[in-house]
Amino acid sequence: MENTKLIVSYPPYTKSKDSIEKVMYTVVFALLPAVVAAVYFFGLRALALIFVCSISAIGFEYLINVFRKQEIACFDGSALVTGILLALNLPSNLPYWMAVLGSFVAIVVVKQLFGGLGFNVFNPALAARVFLLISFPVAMTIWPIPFSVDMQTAASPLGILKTEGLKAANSITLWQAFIGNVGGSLGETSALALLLGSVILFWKKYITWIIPVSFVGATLAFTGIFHYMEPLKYASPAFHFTCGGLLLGALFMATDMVTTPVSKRGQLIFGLGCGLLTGIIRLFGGYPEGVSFAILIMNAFVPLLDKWDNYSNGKKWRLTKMRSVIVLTCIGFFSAFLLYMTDNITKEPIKKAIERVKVEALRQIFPFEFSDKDINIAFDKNGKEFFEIKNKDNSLRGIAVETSSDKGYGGEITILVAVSPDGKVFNYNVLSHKETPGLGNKIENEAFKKQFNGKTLDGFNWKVKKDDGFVDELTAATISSRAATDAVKKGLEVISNKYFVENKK
Amino acid sequence: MTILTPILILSALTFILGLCILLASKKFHVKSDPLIDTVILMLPGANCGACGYPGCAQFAEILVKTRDTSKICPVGGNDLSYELGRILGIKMDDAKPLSCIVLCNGNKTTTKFLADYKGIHDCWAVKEILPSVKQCAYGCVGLGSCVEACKYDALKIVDGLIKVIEENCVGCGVCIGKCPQHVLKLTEKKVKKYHVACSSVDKGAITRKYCTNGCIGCMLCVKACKFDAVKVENFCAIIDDSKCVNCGLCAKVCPVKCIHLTEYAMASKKIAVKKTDDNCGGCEMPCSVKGLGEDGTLGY
Amino acid sequence: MKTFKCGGIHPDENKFTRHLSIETMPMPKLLAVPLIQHIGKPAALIVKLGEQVKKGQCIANADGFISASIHSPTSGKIKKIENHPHSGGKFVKTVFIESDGREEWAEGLNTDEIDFKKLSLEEKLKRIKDAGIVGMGGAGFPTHVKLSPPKDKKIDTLILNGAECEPYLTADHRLMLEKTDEILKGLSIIASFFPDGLKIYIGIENNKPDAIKLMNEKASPLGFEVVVLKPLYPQGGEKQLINAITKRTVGNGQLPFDVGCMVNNVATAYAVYEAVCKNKPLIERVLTVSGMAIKNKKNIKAPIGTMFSDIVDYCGGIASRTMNLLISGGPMMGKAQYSFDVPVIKTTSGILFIDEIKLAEKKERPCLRCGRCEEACSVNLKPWLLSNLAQKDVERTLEYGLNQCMECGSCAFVCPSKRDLVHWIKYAKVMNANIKAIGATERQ
Amino acid sequence: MNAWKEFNKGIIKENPVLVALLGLCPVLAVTTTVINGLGMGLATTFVLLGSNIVISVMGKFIPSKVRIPCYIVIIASFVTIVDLLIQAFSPALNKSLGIFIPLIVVNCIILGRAEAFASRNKLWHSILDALGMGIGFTLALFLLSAIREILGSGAIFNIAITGNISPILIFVLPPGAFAALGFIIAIVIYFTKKSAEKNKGAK
Repeated sequence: MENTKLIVSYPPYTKSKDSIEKVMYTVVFALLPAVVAAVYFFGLRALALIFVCSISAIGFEYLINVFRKQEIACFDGSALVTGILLALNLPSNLPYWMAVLGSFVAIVVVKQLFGGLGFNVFNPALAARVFLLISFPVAMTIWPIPFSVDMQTAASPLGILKTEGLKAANSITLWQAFIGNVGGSLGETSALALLLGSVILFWKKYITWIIPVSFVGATLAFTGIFHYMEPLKYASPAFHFTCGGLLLGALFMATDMVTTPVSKRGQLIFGLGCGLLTGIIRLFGGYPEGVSFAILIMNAFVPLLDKWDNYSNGKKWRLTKMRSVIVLTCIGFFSAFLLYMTDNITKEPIKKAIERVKVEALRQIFPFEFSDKDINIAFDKNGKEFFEIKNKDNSLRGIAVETSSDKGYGGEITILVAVSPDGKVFNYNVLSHKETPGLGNKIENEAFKKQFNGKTLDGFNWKVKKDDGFVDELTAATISSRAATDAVKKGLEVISNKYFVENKK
Repeated sequence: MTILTPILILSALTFILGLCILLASKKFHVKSDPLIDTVILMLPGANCGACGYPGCAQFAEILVKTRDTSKICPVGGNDLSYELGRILGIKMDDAKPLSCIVLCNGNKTTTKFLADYKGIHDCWAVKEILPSVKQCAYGCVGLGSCVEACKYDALKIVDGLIKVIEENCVGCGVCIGKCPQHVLKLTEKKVKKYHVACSSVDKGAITRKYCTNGCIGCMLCVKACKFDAVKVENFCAIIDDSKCVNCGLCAKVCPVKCIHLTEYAMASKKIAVKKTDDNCGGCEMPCSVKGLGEDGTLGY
Repeated sequence: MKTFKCGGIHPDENKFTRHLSIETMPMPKLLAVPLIQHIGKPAALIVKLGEQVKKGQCIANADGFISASIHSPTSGKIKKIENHPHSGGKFVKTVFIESDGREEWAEGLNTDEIDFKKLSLEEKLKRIKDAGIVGMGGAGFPTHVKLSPPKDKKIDTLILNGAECEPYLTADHRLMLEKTDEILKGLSIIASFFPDGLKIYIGIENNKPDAIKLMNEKASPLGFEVVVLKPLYPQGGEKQLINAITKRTVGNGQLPFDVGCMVNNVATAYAVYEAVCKNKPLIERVLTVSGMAIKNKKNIKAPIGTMFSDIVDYCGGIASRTMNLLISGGPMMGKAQYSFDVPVIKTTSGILFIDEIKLAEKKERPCLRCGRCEEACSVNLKPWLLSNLAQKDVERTLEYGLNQCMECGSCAFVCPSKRDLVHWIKYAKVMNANIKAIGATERQ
Repeated sequence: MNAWKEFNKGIIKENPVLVALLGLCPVLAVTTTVINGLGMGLATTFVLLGSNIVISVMGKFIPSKVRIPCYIVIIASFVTIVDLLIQAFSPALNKSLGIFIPLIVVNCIILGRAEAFASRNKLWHSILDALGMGIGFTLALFLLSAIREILGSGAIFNIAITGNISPILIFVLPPGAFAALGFIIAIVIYFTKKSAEKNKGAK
C-alpha cells in the first residue's frame, strides 16, 4: 500500500467538467454561423481575413507566454475567440497587415499588458477595432457590398444614415439588413446568424441573458423615443436593430465574462449604460457606429459597478429588489410617452385655437365687421407677422400687428394693435400681461383704450401725461400705462415702417 | 520711453507681491522642531516596528524628546546610533544588530516529504489539511509565508527550506509572526554564531525516522559546552545566546550535525567574551595567544 | 419536491453502494482511538498505559461544556498513547488498544431494550452524555449540548436529516432501510426533550425512493411527516434543509434554534436509540467504502478506531496501482489523507479510494469573473471576491460575510478555472482568527 | 571627474522626462513632428542654461522666503527672450509650437533644477547640469517625435518616406502620444532595472 503516492489538496475533490477551454471553444462554435454568413456574403477574402486574425492572435499570445516564461496557454481558446471576434469587426477588404496589427494590439497591448486572461479591463477585440478605426479611418469605413465580385464598396447603412440622412437609409429593406445582404463588417451584417449562434450560449448558460436584453432594449427604447418624436429625422428602432454592430456587440462583445460585472445588478446597469451610449453616439455622435465606444466606456465602469454591488455586504440581490428603480424608470418612460402622444394629438387643435383667439382679438379691435376670408397674413423683412384685412376689391381696410413691451410692472405685456390704412389707431387688445390685478390690468379697460383711438404716430407725443404726453395714465399704475403706451407706439412704428414707408418711397 | 513702462509695471508688481509674501510668512508661521524632521530623514523609514514603536516618525519624536540613549533602531545598527548620538549630542549605547535564524534544517535531502501537496503555496494554508508538507510536523514547511512578509528580501527558499541572507536581514522581526511553525528566531548578529537547526519535540527515535539531522536530544552537546550555554528541553537542544562564546565545540560533538555555524564578517567587531585560562579547543588557537582587546573582546 | 431557495449544484451521484446491505466488520487486532472526534475540547484521558479495559468502558471523559467522552470499542490492553495522524489532518493524542478477542462488555452496558418513555428527561440526557453521542453527519457537535438549547429559544420544528447529498455516500440510506424502527424510536426520544405540539419532519432526497416509501409507511402512524427533497447539493446542510422544509432562513451568525428548528442526522438518531434504550456507548458506526480504486465497495459497520489499512484489507485491497486520492468523508466536504494508518472516528461517514488521473497536473487558472460561483453559493456569498480579498487584504473578507461560509465546496465545484476558492476562504478564516488572537494578547 | 558625472546623469540615469517624468505636457503636445520636438528641446535647454547660470550666481543673495518668485521671474524673462528670438528667426516654428513656448515658464524641469540643484551648487556644475538635463530633455523629445512622425504621418523631417502604405493616424493624435511615451518609459525602466541587477549581482 505504501507505493501509492497520495496527492493531498483541499476539498472539494470532484469538479464539474467545465473548463476555460470548454467555455472558449463553445463561444467559437457559437461564432461559426456568423463566420459562415460572412464567407457567404463576402467571399473567400473574409475567410482568409478571419484565418489571418486568429493565427496572429494565437501567435502573439504564444510569444508573450514565452517572453514572460509562463506555461504555454495560447491554445486555451481565448486568443482564438479574440481573433475571430476582431475579424468579424473588420471590413472584408482590409489589408492583411492592418489585421495583424489589430491582433497585436488586441492580444499584446490590451490583454497581456494588463495581466493576461482575467485581468484585462477592456474587451481586446473591441479595443483593437477602435484602434484601427482611429488609425485608419479610410480603410475601416468603406464596406464592400455583398456578392460584389470586384469589391465595390459603399458606406454602411448607418454611415448613410449619418451622412445622407434618413431618406437614403430607408432604401435598404429591413429584411435584407436582417439576413445580412447589406454593407458592413463581416460579423455585423447578418443579424440572423448572430442570433442563431447565441442560442447555444444561452442554453449552456455561458453568457448571461441580462446584458444582451438590457443593452438591445435600452438602444431600441432610446432610438424609439426619438423616432416617434421626429420620424423624418431619426431612423426606426427596427433599423437600428438590424443594421450596424448592435447585435454583434450585445451578444458577443458585451457578454465577454472578463470585462463585464460579475453580479446581476451590475450587469443590468452595464447593459442599460451601453444601450444608452450607443443610442446617443448613433443619433448625435460623430461616428456612425456607437456600439464599440459604448461598450469600451462601460468596460471602464465595471470595477465601479462591482465595487458598488460588493459593498452591499455580499447580500445576493434579486431583480425584485431593483423593482423600485425599474418602476420609477417605467413610470418616467410611460408618462413621457403619454405626454408625447397627447402633445402629438393636440398639436393641430392648439394651433387652430390660437388662430381663433387671434381672429377673435382682431374682430374686437376693428370697428367694422369682416369675415375670416378677408384676413391675410403678411410678413416683413425680419419675419414679423401682420394681419391685413382686405375689402372685396382687395384694397386694404386695416392692419393689425402683435407687439410687446417688457417695461410692464409685472413683466412683459403683449398686445394686438389695429391701425387704419392711413395710420390712425383703431384700438388694441391686450393678449397677455402680468400686471398687478386691480391696478395694472386696467390697461384692458375700454376707457383707457379709447384714448388711443384715432391717434397717428407722428401727430402726438406718445407718452403719459406725467411725461407731458397725451395719455392720461391710470391712477397708481403709471408703469403699466407707460408700458401699454410704449407697446402701442411700437406697433404703430412697425406698421408705419412696413406700409407707409414703402408707400412713401 | 516705451522701455520704462514694462520696468515700472514689473518692479511695482514684484514689490507688492513681495510684501504679501512677507505678511503671509509672518502670519502663518508654524512652529515645528526641525530636529525631529532631520532625525526622521536619517531613519531607514521602513516603519518595521523593530524598535518597539509603530513607525519611524514616533521613534524619532520620542528619541528627540526623551534623549534616551537606550532607544535603538536595530535596522540602522551601530553606525545609525552613532550618527543620531552626534546630532542629539548624547552617547548612544551600542545597538545590538539582530538577525534572523531558522531553527530547522529539513530540506529535500535531509527529510522525506509527506505527500504530494497540491494546493495554495502558503504555510498557513497547508496546516489546514496536513501537519506539514514534510514528515516532520514541527519543522519549516518551506512555502514562504515569511519570504513574502520580509521587506528586505533577506529570506529565500532553497530546495524546500528557508535560508536567511545575513547581509539583507536587518532584524526587524516581521517574519517571526508569519511562521505557523515558529521556527524563526531573532538573535544577535555575530561574526560567528552557532544555533541548533531543529525544533522537533519528538523523542529521538521518532525524529530520526523522518529527518536525518534532526536533534535527538542525546545531551552530548550539553556535556561538551564549558559555558553551559546549551540545554535540552523536551528532546531538543537550545543554545542560550548570552552565554555562548561561539567556540563551536558543541557543533563538533553533535552526532547528527544539527548545530549550524553562520558566519557573517560584516558584524560589528566588538564581541564580548570571558577569558578562560584553559584552551577550550573551540577556535583554532588558545585564548591566551590571541590578542584580546583591553575590554576583553576577541580581536577578529 | 421542495428545495432551498438559491444556489446549489448537481454533482454526479456515483452512489454505487446504494443496493449493498450493511456488513458488520470483524474486530481488528489493533485499534487507535483519538481523544478528539468531535467539535470542542479534546476529552481528558482517565486510563493509564497497559491498563486492561472492557468493551464500552469510558477511557476519556468530556472536558468542559462542549466536549464528548470517548469509550473503548473493544476489550483489551492499552498498548501505547502517543501523537498519531488523525483524519482531520493534524497529529492528535491517540490511545492504541490491542483487542484480546473476548469482546467482554463492561457491566451495565448493552442491556436488552427498555421502554424510553419510562425514563425521566434528566435520565435520558445523562445516558446520551455518558454514551458520548455526537452529530454523525460530519460536524460532530456533542448531541447532549444540542438537546439542551438556551431556555429562551423555543423549538417548534424537529427535522431528521436523511438527505445525504454527498456523492458516493449511502450509509444513511442503508441505515434508513435496515434500521427504520430504531431510527424512529431515536427520533421520538429526541422529540420527547421538547414540548409536545412539535412538528416533526423527515427530509429525504428523491434519489432514495425505497427509503421514502418505507419511511412513509412506518413514520405516518407516529405523526412524523416525510418531506421529499429535490436531489440538489448541499441539500443536507442545516441551513438549506431548514429553508427547504420550513421556508425560514437562518441568517448571518444565527443558529438553527434561533429560528426554532432542530436538525439531527439519521445515524445520530440511531445512536441515541442505542444509548437510551440499550445503554450502548457510541463505539461503532456505519460508513460507506467506495470509489473506483477499491476492489469491492461496501457499506460496513466498523468499530471506532479501525485503521483505514484494516478496512482496505477487509474490502479486498487497492484495485488500481495509480490510485492517488484517499478521502475520509464525501468528495465535497471530506478531507484527503496522506497515509493509510488513520483511524475511523465518530464523524467518518465514508472512505473513498479514487484514481483521479487529471489531479496530478491540477493547476489554478486565472479567474474569468464568470459569476458561476456566486450563483452556486447557497448562502448568498461572493466566493470569487472572498478568495481575491484573502490574497490581498484578509481583514476585509469579514465585511463580505466570510463567517457565513460553511465550505460546502459548491463554488470550487463549478469554477471553470479550477481555482482553490474554498481553500482561500479557509485560509482567510485562519488568518483572521490569528489577527484576532494577536489583538487579544496585545490587549492584555 | 564628477563634472562628467553631473553632465552624464541628465542624459540617461536621471533623464528628466523618461526617469523623473517631469515636464510631460510639452513632451506630449508638441512632438507631432521632429522639427517641433527639436525646436522645443533647444528652446527649453537655452532657458534652463540661462536660468541655472543666473540662479547659481545669485544663489546666496536670494532669501529663502522669496526664492520661488525670484526664480520664476528669472525664468520668465529668459522665456520671453527665447520667444522673441523664435518669432524673429523662425516664424514657422513659432506658429507650430504656438502656446508651448510661453508655457516653458511653468515647465517643471527648469524650476526643479533651479530649486534642487542650481541654488545649491557652484556655477560650473550648474552649467553642466543644465546642459545635461537640456540634452536629456531634447533626446527624449526627439525620440518620441521621431516615433510619432514615422508611424503617425509616414514622414521624417516632413519628407514622406512610407509611400503608399497608409500611416497609423492614431500616433499623431493624443492617445498615440500617451501610448508611445508609455512604451518608451517602460523600455527605459526595463533596461535600467536589468543593468542595476547586473552590477548588483557583480558586486
